[in-house]
Amino acid sequence: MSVDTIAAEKKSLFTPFNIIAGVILIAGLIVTVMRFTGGLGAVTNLDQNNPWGIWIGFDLMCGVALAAGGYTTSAACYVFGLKKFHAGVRPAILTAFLGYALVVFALGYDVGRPWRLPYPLFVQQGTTSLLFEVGLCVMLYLTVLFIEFTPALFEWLGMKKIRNTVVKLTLALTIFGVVLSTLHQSSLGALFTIAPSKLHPLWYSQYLPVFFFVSSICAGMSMVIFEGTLSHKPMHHLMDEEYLNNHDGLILGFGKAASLVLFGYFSIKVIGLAYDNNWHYLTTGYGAWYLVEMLGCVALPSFLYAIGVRDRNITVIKWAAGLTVLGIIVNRFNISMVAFNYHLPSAERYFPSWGEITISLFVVTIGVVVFRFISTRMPIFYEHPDYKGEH
Amino acid sequence: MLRRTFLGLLGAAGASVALPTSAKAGGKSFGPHPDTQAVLFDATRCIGCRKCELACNEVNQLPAPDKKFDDLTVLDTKRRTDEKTYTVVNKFQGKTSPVFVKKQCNHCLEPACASACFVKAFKKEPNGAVSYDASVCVGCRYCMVACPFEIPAYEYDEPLTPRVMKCTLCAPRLAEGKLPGCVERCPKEALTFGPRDEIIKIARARIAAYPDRYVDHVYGEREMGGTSWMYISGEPFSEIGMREDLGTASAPELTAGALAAVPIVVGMWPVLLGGIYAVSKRKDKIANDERVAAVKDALTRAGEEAEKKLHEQLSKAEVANQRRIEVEVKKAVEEALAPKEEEAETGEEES
Amino acid sequence: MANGKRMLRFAAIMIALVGVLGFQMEAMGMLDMAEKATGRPDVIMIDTIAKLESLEQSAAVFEHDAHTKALKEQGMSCNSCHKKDAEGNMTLAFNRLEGEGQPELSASELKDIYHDGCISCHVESGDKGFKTGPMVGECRSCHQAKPEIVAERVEAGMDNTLHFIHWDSKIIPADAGEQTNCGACHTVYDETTKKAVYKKGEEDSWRFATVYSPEEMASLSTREVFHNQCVTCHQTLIEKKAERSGPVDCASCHEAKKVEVREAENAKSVKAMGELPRLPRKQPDAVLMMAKVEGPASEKATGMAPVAFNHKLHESEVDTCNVCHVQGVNAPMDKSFKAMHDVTSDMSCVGCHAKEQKKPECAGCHAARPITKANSEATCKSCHNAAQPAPGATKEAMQAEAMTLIASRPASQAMVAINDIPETVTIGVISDKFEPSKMPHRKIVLSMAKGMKDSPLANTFHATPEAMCAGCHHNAPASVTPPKCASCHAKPFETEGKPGLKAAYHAQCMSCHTEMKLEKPAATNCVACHEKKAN
Amino acid sequence: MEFFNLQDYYTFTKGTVYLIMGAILVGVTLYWQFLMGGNKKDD
Repeated sequence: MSVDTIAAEKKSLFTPFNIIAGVILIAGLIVTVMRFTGGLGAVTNLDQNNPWGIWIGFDLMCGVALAAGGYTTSAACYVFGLKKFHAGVRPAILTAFLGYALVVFALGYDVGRPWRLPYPLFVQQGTTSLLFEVGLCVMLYLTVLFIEFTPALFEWLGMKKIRNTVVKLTLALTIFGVVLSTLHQSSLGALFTIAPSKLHPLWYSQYLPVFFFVSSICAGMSMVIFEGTLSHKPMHHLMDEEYLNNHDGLILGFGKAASLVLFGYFSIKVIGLAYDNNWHYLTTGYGAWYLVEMLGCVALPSFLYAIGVRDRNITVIKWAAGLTVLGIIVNRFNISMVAFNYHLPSAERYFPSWGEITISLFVVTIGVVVFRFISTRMPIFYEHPDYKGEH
Repeated sequence: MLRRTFLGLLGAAGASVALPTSAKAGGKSFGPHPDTQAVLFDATRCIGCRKCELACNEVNQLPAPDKKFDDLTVLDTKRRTDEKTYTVVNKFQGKTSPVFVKKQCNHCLEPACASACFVKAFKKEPNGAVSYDASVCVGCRYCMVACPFEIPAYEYDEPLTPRVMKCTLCAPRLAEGKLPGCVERCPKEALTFGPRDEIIKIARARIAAYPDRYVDHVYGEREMGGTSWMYISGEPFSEIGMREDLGTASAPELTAGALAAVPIVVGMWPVLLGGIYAVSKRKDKIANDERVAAVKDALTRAGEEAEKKLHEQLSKAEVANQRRIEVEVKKAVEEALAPKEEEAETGEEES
Repeated sequence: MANGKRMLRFAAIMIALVGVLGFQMEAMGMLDMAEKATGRPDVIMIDTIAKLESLEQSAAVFEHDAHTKALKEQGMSCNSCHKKDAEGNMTLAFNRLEGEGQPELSASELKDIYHDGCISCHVESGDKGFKTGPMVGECRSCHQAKPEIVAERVEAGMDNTLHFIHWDSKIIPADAGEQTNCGACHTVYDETTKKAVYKKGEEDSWRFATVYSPEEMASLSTREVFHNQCVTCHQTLIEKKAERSGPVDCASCHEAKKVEVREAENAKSVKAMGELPRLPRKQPDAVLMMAKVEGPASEKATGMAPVAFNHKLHESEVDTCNVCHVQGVNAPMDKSFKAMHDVTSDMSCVGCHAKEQKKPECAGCHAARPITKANSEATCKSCHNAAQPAPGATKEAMQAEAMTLIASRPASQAMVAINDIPETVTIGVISDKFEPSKMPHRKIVLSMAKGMKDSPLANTFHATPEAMCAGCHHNAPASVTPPKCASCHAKPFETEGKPGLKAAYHAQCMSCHTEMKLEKPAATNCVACHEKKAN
Repeated sequence: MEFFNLQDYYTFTKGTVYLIMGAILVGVTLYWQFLMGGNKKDD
């Protein structure tokens, strides 16, 4: 997708990006029809023992973790007063907003009666459920993100007055955002604390909520770096000087922070291991896989980040970011699928079907398309000329 | 956990073993409702005739199965409950002869499904049944993730109105004063129905009367906080497809820690973050003030120095040099000010 | 930097690959491997120096039978490893003499004995072109932390038949001036002569009396005593090329399968003989067993009536004397209540009888009886029915009295007159979905009677004709016309222990069939007993 | 109010706590304004 989009639109609709996106969208629509006529059974490999598949494991778990860039960036900029992150805030907020919107969109496929998704909030509150907590926070946070994003929208639409009112709320919104994110990021992990008998002991811990929260910070920062890299080429012409000038500084800053937080994450994972005395599992097959996750996807990127920051080597940092993102996906997959139901014989284990993979790709593609749509039109990578240097 | 350790833990609970279980929170304890009914399944009595499955199917008007209920070859494969079957009987090879175990919702005292449900679709009724309300169910299937006994089943083939299906303890029949369908139909009273505390006493009495026929453990008395469907068996429970590593902590206890942290985050995060904001803001302000002061200072110092120099020069030099000196001084002042001003420029910010 | 980039890319691809593979393998259940060591009876874990110092290496795994076999194949004998003492007896320790008068060896000396002895032999047989064992430097081949092969032995024992083979053997010479050869094994250490001597009539198991001095006994384990005695003697006989000899390999005594085969063969030859001759130790035929009186003995005999015990019968019913004489035959019996009545013990009267009741022909009725019934008051009199002997009665007189009582016990099962046994009983009171069941009542009774034929235990304890009826018609006065089941059993779950009528019927038939191992009709085959009602 | 199981008890207490949490979020915003809105000169 390294094609200059505006030029492409003018030239032809059949750019490679558009073709691939088009195919995925059409396939997604077909599966959508199947899902809402034949039920989950028709398109998924879910069964009575494996109620949650990649629509939860990837779309929800990974989606939410990877959209953590929103709160980490805005907190760094507005709460911790690190001004060099300012240029990164809008892309991060937009990604987070789209990420959460798509999580909710994907849930529409996964839950049985999507129109009842507001029920837990408005009809009957199951307050002891961690899923209630997640649902409440995701809904509130989606609202917060939307409001945080509206300045770009209003600038685009030229609604100055309301834009300025919203900008005044920035600090409050940021703090709300961090509170809500802390809660639902950790609660996603805590979802599994109810099933100690089903989740492999290497992954089960009473610390699961803390693990999820801390790893979401790494995920958020790495995602900002990773996605900045991805959007750099196709969006380059849209990026203003401030963004470009600060971009390397932002990468270095987040790289340093991510390295440290990953180190902390690794440490608390080891503590979790010791707390439940699960060392002996390390020599089993699951243990090997756990070590791959811990060493390859936590320790290694932490170290790579450190090297990148020390040498001011942006390439290494970007690789480390990619690896961290992969690591978070691996971790969420492990908890929701690989290590879940570990006690069942292999024939009863879950493996995603094509229908599920299609919908997951479909959701991601929608995200990319909408991001492109918005970022090519609204002041995301650049400051609106009317509000230049106003920060 | 090893069975032995597990039983050891049970033993450690001491005198309370024989009493009905009670979950605890913050010094308060909650026993089951006095009206809680229970069923005891005696694996030594079950002959695997599947009459309970038949009765369940009829009573709940469930769809007819692929193979008839008198076809006992079904027992050769291990089954679990599904959306068309609230109860199944499985066959296991015991030490000498086959052992049959009936599986259905255990109607936990502290149901994991109820704890997990975010619309309160599940409820532990006073009569012991764990009821399900399809009219609010969203279909998230978290109950299925949470259930340690792998009971709730989902109508995966329903596109728009899927329900979670599980044994109801025949609550409607109980209301009419009848026995649950399976209990009534069992030809050998392998299922015994009664108030939960009575049922525990019965189970203990049977084990005491025939100590070498039974394993000395009432499964479900304490597992996951206790259940309303309990089991006694002649084979170790782990050999007959029942997990002995579930522990005695109930589902609400398992998530209590995570839930308790939530309000603390809400209470303290704004304080903490607001504090950090205020500190960073203040630091910025101080840094700014210092910068301004430094600029001022530099300005005056440069001015003074220049003046001093001027005087020295004046006293020494001739008048002819005076013009050149003035130019030099001016340059020095400019040099001293230039970088500071640049910094100060970027120091301002929006709020 | 280009290199670094390539390396990073490679690493990323590898991790992704490993990830996908891991997921896949995990999903296919390939990551869980089962590890289980195999068991052999001849595995000896050599850890001799563990007594002297802490082990540097794990104990060495040694397969004794494998070595015996290899030595034979290579034309060598036991002497290659086991030295002979001054008397020409083979010692059991490896390559050294042990015991009195032998020097205490240090740990390093012991280590050298094993290392030199084993490795030099391995080298030699290797040189001769045989398959051989580990050499110098292959430490882990012997010293395995997690051995692949572990010891798995059954307890070896001398049962009555095996005992008979020994005392009946002409190869073991008779004792001086005696018909019997008991003295060959059953010597007792005599303090005065400091020698092991034979005392007729005082033979006992080596567990309780041996040829060794008390000091030596203290240093020997039971295992060592038995191996010293049995294996050495067998080996001597083999060397003397005797007609018959016992085994010297591990498996013959300690491998479950071999022992089973031997026991089956022995049982066959006993059957051919008719019955096993009694031990020639002058055991009483009958004993009058008195209840133990706690506290100071009163002048007049009081308490529970004595039991007439048929010693002769029990001799043939048990494997060894030690089954009852748990402290050895020379020691006085433990006469406490528990020792005789503990239902969970195989060595008590009640426990052993309860074990007999687990036979299929008994279990049909007896398995349904709760454990508390075994010692209930009503059952006391079935054993404790002898008259108190006169004070000062001689042992012989008491034995004679016991004999008389035993002789008066029934020799066959008491039976109700055949015409009083209803031929069929039709059960149809609760007939609902099925037709009434026509139960072949007389056939059942007769087949039960057949199962207890020739059982002295059954004959003695089922003393009245109605006793057998109580197997099904329980909890009611014994009578030829017992009350109907429905007079007690009605609705389910009203009283625990009293099932509803339907469950009572089903449980009575099905449980009995299960316990008696009657395959047909299957419990789930409803129509085998009652036809389905046509709707 | 009497509870017969921990589940019902928690449902009740958590419900109350959730309401309080909402109040806290609103309250802290207002209090922040009050705290920061004093005489600007002496900070």
